Amino acid sequence: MKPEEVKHHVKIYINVFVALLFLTVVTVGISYIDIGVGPGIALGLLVASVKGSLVACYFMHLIDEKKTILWTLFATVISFMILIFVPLSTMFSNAGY
Amino acid sequence: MNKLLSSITLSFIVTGGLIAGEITGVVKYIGKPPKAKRLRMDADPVCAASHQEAAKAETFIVDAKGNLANVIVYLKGVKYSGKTPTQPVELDQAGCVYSPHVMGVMAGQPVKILNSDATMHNIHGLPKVNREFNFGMPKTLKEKTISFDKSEDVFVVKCDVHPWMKSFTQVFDHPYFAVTGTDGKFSIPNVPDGTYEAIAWQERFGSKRTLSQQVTVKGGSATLNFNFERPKKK
Amino acid sequence: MEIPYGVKERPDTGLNNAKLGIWLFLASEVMLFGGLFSAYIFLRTGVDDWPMGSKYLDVKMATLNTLFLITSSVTMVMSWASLKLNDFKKFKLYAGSTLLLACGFLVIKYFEYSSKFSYSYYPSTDNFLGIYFTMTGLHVIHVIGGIAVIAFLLFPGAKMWETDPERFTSRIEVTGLYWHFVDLVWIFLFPVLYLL
Amino acid sequence: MSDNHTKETFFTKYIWSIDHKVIGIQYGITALLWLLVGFGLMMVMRYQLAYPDTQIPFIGWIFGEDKLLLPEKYNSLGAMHGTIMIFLGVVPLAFGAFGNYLVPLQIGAIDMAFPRLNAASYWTYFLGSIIMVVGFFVPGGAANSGWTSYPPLADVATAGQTVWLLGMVMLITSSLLGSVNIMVTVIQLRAEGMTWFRLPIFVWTQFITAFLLLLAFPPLEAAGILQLMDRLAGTSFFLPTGLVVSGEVLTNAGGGSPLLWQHLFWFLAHPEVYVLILPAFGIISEIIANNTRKPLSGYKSLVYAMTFLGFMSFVVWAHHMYLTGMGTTMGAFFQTTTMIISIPSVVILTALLLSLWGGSIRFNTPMLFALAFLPMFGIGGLTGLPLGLAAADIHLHDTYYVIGHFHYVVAPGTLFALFAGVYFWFPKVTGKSLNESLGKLHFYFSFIFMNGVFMPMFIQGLAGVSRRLADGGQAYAHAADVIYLNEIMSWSAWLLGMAQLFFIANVVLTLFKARTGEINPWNATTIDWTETSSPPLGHGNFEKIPVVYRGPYEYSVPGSKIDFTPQTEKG
Repeated sequence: MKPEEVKHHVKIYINVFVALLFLTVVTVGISYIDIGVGPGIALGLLVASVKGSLVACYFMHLIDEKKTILWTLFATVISFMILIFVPLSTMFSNAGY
Repeated sequence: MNKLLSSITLSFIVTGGLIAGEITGVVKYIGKPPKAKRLRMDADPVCAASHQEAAKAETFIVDAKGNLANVIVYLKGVKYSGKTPTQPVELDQAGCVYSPHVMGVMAGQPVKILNSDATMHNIHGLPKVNREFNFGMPKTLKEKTISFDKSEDVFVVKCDVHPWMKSFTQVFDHPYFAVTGTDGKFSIPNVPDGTYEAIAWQERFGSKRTLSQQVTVKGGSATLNFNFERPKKK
Repeated sequence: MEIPYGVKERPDTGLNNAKLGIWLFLASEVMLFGGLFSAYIFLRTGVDDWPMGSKYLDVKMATLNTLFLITSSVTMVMSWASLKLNDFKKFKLYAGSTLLLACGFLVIKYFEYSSKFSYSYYPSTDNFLGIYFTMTGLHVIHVIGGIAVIAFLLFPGAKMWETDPERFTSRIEVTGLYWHFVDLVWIFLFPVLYLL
Repeated sequence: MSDNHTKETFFTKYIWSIDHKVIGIQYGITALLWLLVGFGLMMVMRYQLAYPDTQIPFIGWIFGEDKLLLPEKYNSLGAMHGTIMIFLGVVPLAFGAFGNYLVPLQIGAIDMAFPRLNAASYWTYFLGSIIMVVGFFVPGGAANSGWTSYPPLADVATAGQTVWLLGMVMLITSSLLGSVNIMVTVIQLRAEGMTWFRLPIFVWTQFITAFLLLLAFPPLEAAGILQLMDRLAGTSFFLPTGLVVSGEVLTNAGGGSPLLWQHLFWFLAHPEVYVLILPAFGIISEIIANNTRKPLSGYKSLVYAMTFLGFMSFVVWAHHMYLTGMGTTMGAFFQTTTMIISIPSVVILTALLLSLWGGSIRFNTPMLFALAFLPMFGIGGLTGLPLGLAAADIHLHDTYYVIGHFHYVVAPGTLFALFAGVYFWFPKVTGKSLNESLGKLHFYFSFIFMNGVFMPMFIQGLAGVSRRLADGGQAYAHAADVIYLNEIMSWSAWLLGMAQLFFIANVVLTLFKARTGEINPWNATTIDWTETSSPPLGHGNFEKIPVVYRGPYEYSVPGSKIDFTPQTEKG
């Protein structure tokens, strides 16, 4: 990486940092507004996901990462989703347990 | 209470156990006794076959005259520095019931657990102070000896194979206890002279509704009777 | 014999061993915390009366901690950028502040935990507190691990900058990836436990 | 590495070594010893099953004065047999030993990508295995809630369970380190010309196995942490409200779910099945290609089928849980996925079977084991189908049928493959070939008695005899007709034990022989056979890093003078 590129990156880092600070305030703010539990959770997770993506894409450089790593993470995300949602769906599919 | 204790200790030291007496008495139940429930042992053919007549639950054994069996009568808060008997107490599993149904044992005294049945039992004691024990006794394992380290109020000893099998054990740090027979009678021998608090415990009444009385042993004997009454309905 | 591609990138994958290794490790970490998040959701949907986090927890302290971790993440990536720009002094400054912020996180966490205990809120109190202590506890262990590594690289390990600057930069980059992941976990833990 | 300049002592060379070959051998020896221990536990259990509640001969004194294997001890042995066999025996042997030793050699690398991490992985495994057996010496004995450790039973079990969980956390950590290492090694350190589709099938299986371990093991670690919290910190993650234990309602806060454990556990434990079987496929593929002297049929289908198998293994786990009241929708989903996953298994088996067609087969010991693997794994796989269908599973769940099914996959299946591998690569590791006659005796007796142990289990299971009964079903009337099989199975098991003496004798006797110095005794094509047999320990496997010019199984190439063309041969 050339020094100019690094300097460009540094600018991005600062911007991302500001965005993260702002979103943190937003997350806390949302929790004080009463919009019901369901929407509250959805919105809260949405904001957290945006924050998480910012960290992953820019601080961890995923946005221009090699495809070996992207594929690995893709597989990981899929198994993560299975791990989260399949046990849950077994619970909803049986009434009374 | 402290005073009482010290006086007991004092009297014990003074008398040195030389003057010892016996506390005897009867425990009765006043009121109409509940009907004993039948035990269903069909789950294990060996158990069912070992009883000619249907076995009945032993939670409340009272005869026509109101004599109440399986009551533990003991002296509370007695200091004892004599020997612990080495003679083991026996707890038999025969016909898929425990005999005795209720027993007292001294801490450190061996408890011999017998299996007289041709089936497997799993004896599971649930003490809180002493260490819990839980082991299987296949029909080929005829006896096993255990002991308890500390004194403890009544706890359940049960069988994990046969859910109806239940018995009660209390561990003492002194030998002044007895369990009433089917005639309701008990006797606590070798009690040094002095005044004591005596407790009577019965399974149905539980640890929260024990009876308690003062008893004075003087000149070698004392009588002590307890009457359990049917609790009034609220 | 040197094991190839320790620092230099393999041409066809464009990666060096350390970076690929840490990403695979992080993939397993995703699944580790994934298991706990799955447990959290499973337990929460399984009961009718799941308490709101704010019933037990102090949102102010946690917000402060979020700021600490986000800032530490920025300083971490800045320290790596400083190495890339050949500015070792700035690296020390940034990595040092990462370390301080991480320790600050732990101090606040300590106060948080002890205030819970002072109210007799223990893991055994209910499943919310149970999962709270388990998840944050595991996260704290990760923070401590990160502190140990950063402290090593900042003090005794920093000598490598003189002998093998490329390898040192790679080490900082890899540590940074781990540290951002710790931050990322917190970004999700914070709303899930405290706010929702 | 700079270590080469420092003087090597016995310790740095053989004990704290960071050379993948030494670590592979360490894994191998440790795992084989654990297999022997696990097998020993089973032989004692089989005595209790054949002759319930009689005194154990010879070693009865271990079990106390009465020399009886009491039910609670039987439970301990059962749980530990499963744990030791799977987590301390088969996986470390298949993945730790074979993977470590062979993967760098077969891809033409000088070592694993992270040698120190590799050593750490072995020693974590070693420590974890020691912790596991420490359980036998805590009050109440070793873990006795089955190798699956289902709560709430496991939550309220004796202290041995805590030790089990601690051991498990160590073993999982070790596996994770190992799998990261293997994956990076395969991705990064392939020799020049060793493209993905020139990799030997064995390397592919190790790579996919590593991937499964990497993603499936952490949720179990999470579950293990939760169960540790339940047991040590008094939480109730797996304890429902109002749970009655020993006649008393638990005072825990409650609100937890035992099903949560089952989900997290089987999320690992189903992929774990493929962790057990994939390396076996790899070993078998190598041996079959080599001993039929012809290329494997369907190399690419094998690779795709194995990859697909790996991915599918993440969405079939709840077929272990049909009886938990999961609901028909999810039941149907998991039945479907389970049927789908049998397709790649069949593809793999068919490809291997077709590879035999038209080959000039050499019936040496490794090949015999490999050939036996095919029908044995076939039986194991096919008997799994009824278990994958909820309707049939209701009858067969937790019977000896299940035991028979998964043992056919793992014991005559994977273990035969591992034995085949030991016979096949022994000359590579030591420079000495194992005796063929002893090897064949070992094979034939093992083959007969393996089936003697496990075939009757299907019969008992179909008759409804439950697993985990300390008296082998004596107390149940419905078992009366099939209970005589217990004795047959037990004698088979003990004779199977005796048959392993051929193997032990063979290894010991061969180790005393002089080296043959043969570099490539099997005339194999893969690059692990190109350099000296028994490569010198320490870094550096090759005098010159090999360059690969062709695929891994170029046997009997038309027009070639000899019937094998090594991967390194230009052309």
